Amino acid sequence: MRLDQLYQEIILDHYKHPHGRGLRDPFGGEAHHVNPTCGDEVTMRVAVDSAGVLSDISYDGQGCSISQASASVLHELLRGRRADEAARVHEAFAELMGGRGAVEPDEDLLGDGVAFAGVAKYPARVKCALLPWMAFKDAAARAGVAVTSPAA
Amino acid sequence: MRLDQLYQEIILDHYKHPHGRGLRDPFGGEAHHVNPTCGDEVTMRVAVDSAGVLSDISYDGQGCSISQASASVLHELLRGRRADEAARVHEAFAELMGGRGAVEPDEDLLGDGVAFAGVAKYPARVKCALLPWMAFKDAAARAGVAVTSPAA
Amino acid sequence: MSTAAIPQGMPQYEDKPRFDVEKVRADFPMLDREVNGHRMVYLDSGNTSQKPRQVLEVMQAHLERHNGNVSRSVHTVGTEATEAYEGARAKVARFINAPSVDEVVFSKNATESINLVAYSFSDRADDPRFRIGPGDEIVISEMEHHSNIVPWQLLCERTGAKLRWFSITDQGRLGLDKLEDLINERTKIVSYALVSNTLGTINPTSAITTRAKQVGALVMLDASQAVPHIPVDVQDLNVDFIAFTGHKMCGPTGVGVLWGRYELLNAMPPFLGGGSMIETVSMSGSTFAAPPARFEAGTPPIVEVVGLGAAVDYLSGIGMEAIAWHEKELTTYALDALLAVPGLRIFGPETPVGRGGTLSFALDGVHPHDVGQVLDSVGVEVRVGHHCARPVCARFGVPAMTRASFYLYTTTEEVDALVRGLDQVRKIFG
Amino acid sequence: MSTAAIPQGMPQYEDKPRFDVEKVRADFPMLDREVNGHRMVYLDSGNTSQKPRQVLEVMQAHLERHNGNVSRSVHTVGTEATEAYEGARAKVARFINAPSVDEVVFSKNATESINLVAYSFSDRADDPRFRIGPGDEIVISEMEHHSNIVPWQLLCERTGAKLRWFSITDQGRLGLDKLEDLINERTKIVSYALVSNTLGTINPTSAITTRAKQVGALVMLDASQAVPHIPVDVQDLNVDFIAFTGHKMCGPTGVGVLWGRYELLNAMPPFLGGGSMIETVSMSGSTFAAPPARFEAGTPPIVEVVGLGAAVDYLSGIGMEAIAWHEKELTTYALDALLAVPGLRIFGPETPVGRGGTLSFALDGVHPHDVGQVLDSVGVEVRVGHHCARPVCARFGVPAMTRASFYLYTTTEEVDALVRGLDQVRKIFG
Ligand SMILES: Cc1ncc(COP(=O)(O)O)c(C=O)c1O
Ligand SMILES: Cc1ncc(COP(=O)(O)O)c(C=O)c1O
Repeated sequence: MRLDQLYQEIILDHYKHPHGRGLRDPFGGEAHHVNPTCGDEVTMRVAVDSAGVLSDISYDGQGCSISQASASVLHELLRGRRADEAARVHEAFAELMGGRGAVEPDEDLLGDGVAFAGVAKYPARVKCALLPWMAFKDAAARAGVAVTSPAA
Repeated sequence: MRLDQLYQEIILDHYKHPHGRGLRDPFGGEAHHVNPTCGDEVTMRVAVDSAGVLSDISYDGQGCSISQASASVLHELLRGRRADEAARVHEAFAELMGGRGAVEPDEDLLGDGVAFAGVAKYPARVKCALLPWMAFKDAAARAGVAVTSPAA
Repeated sequence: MSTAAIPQGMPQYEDKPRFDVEKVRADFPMLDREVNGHRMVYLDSGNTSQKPRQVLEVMQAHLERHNGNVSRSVHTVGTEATEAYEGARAKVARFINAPSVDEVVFSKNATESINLVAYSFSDRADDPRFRIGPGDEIVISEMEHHSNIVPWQLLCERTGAKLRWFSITDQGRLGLDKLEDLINERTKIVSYALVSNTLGTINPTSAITTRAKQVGALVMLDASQAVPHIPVDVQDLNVDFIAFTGHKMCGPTGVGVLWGRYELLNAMPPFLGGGSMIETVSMSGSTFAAPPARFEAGTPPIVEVVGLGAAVDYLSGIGMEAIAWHEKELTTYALDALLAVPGLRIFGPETPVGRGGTLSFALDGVHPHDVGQVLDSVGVEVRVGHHCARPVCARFGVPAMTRASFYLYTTTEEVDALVRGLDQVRKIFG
Repeated sequence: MSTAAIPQGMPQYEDKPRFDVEKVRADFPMLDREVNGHRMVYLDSGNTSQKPRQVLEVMQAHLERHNGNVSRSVHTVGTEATEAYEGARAKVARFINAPSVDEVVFSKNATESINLVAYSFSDRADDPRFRIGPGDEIVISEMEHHSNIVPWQLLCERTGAKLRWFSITDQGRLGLDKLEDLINERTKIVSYALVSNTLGTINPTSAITTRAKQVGALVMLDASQAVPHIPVDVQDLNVDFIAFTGHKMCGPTGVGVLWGRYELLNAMPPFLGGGSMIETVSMSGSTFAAPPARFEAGTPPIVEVVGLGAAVDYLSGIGMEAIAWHEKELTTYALDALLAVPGLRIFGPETPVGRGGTLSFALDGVHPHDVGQVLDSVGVEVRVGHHCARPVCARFGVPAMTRASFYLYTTTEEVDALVRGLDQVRKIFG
């Protein structure tokens, strides 16, 4: 059963015990994204300090294990990073998701994000995994920092 | 070749030498009908005298041999008849045309119209044969006489 | 119709028409396939149905032997194609007991059929029944599919009319208590689902049509989930329009139906303009053909209509009464089985009366996406999401639902497989 | 690509890509059939084309093995169906060299594609390019198919805009002499056929697009008779929209294409409302998905799109350059042969340059219906009537025409059969 490739322990952990969940103040930019095919939603807030560091990333939403775990992992990976570093991680994650399972994930860069390698083989679920990341990108832009990565 | 069932000598004769063609005055009612699939057109005029006799039926139009011959035959058959007699002929002709070749035509009633028996086997051409008859019905109604027959 | 043994544990209504499900299943090539190493259990017929061999063969034969364009040629091939196309119209008309074949309009899907009616309303309409503006009202329900919501929202935006909604009771039935207020002298049209695609509810018609006639409003039924599953007789229903779609009733995609009372269709302006819907075209203006041609602009879905005709033959051969009864028995069985699953909540009627074989549910704290994914891993194909009916989800306070939907080829063993799959889900996400 | 011997009497352009017509014919099951006891000579491909085995097989396999609804399920069957559907979109995009797959919108036929664009214009449009009212102008041509006339007439009726027309020269070419007057600052859109369905003319584009860009007007091409027959590259053409239809290019009925520049599609309001075209729906209002989904309301023609993808593969495998050259040679041969028939008059260019393999003609005083009927009796299938282009007939002073139209599977022997058939016609009606 390929199912445990998708539902890796790490993903289920993040889903059941999300990190940094809840919307917090202050923030520089906020974005709300919806997955129109399933109705999943996420709101992302990004706070940037004067040194260009993402001092907080807070979020809320409702959705499946993949989208919720992905938001939790994003929070873990990007909070406290400089925007340009965050962009590199963002890009690597988006590349992994678009790779249909053929991309070898970089554990140093992606941390728990490597657990999503299996998701890339489920086209219908890639959108779930990317939902928080796309919302984050918009929120960051609204907070005044650019996190560019190829759109999914 | 079934073709000569369709293009009976009588039909080709009426087509090449139409009877009573041309629009004439006076008339009590006029109707213009179009076959939207092929663009054939016919204009029919009906004059009714005080005794309820169709004193003139005049027509003009452009179209294929079947529609033009049919107008000529109609003129021959119905001019000078009383409206109720015309209705019987009209009905018999419409029945023949809707019969897919299974209706035995009544020569006494239909005269040269029996030549159209073969047309009934060509669904695409039935409309051509009926075009003048439908226009006639409308024109007669506008002239104040009812010529009812089942619509094709 | 063959009679099969009535499964143990089911009420023994021996007078009900029945058929042999296994024999029916043998007609559907797709039902043989595997999914993730398991025999596929297809419980997504509400989304799209599988197609029997009989339909595929008719379509194949048409394309290999009679392929031509319709109503434009005098040649043999064109005449044959036209006869096949118009023959299918007659079959569909008979299937829904339409008084005239000319009341059957072919569209691309139910969605287009509903839009066609919505676009007939405007402030410029000649016929007062289709003239609409500020102060006028349109009534739909909270349990509609998006295809019976958005066309009316767009119409209201274009014209300033107001959209009003039937509510849903906690049991998943249409809220009729405010009927007199909801449908009133300002109402131009009432449009709602005969059978809900999420809750499975079979909605009442006579109270609504009676009230609508009282105030001079038109009534349209979205029969997309009805025509495939229960006998539908438009004369009996006494409504003005119904819409349905080929791919949910054993037919192909690409074809839908709008049935309308002839007199109304005849009062409607053209919608899509183009070939075959005209009477005459000139540079100074055009005139239009009578219905149904007026609403069938361009080359229609010829082989799809022919396929739909074959689907109607297939369904009639088995008998709609028998199909409805089969689904009723299955639903009884499935409601019993699902309600016994710990933490499972059914959205819609929990009794197998006044409902069809479409069961939406929630499982504890597990998101439907995850439910569907685990079920798929054991070959059980259900739909998850908002089912194109977000207002229903909002009504029941959930972002999404899991839905199992049955058809004539569904078996009690497949319901068992669903229940076993749900155990798996609870193991992983428990 | 195999090279066949170049028939005697034809110019020996050896560098041109060629294919073996007999091998191609073997792919088309319909071409084996008889009509009235004669081997069928199908000269009505401009009306609808025949379908190769390769397309039928892909459709059959899809329905038997991957039939599910698209973009709504996480299950395996739904995912496979979605991949097949979106894969076909990518094929179509590549076939017309679209910069992005998201510029390819699937409709039910070319007619719907054109209506979709026409309905994007209104007096309420947000984007000024689609805002239209009295004083504004739309330019089409006298040689348009009704499907590229009536949508614009209806738009003008709705909005008070004015419809203007390119004329046709005596040689059957577009009259470009008044270009500057015809396309001016009041022009919102210019829409015309890239290839005429009656005259066969291949119309010029660069003078027109240049002028349209000067005045800020949009340009749409009705490419229904172009995409099946000649290489079409939307970037090369430098237009804003093109419309075409599946059934004329070896694909099934029930599917059409609208290609548009993404930025324009994105500026367009929704047309048909319903499932799958939304972002979110609530009782207070809805928001809409990005193109192409915004314009694909309801269940799309899934297996039809998959079939169109297979058709594009088939045509690409043979090569559009080779197909265009084959038809050019045939047209040369047919023009020579037809112009030698006593009393025959060609409508449209009499030279095989700047024209495709569609030949309309009149025979003496014989009505086209009668010409078509006699030809059918010897198995030759041509179209007769106004060909959904009454203004062209009016322009040339005839109520109807007879049309022979060729495709990749047409042979010189079939042209000979046509000419022999015309002798018969003259015998009966001489
Ligand atoms: C030039 C042209 N435009 C538009 C159409 C309409 O195509 P469809 O009937 O598939 O919508 C046709 C063919 O009928 C055509 O030849
Ligand atoms: C109740 C209901 N209405 C309308 C539709 C729309 O049908 P289609 O997508 O074929 O247009 C559906 C199915 O999707 C439905 O279930």
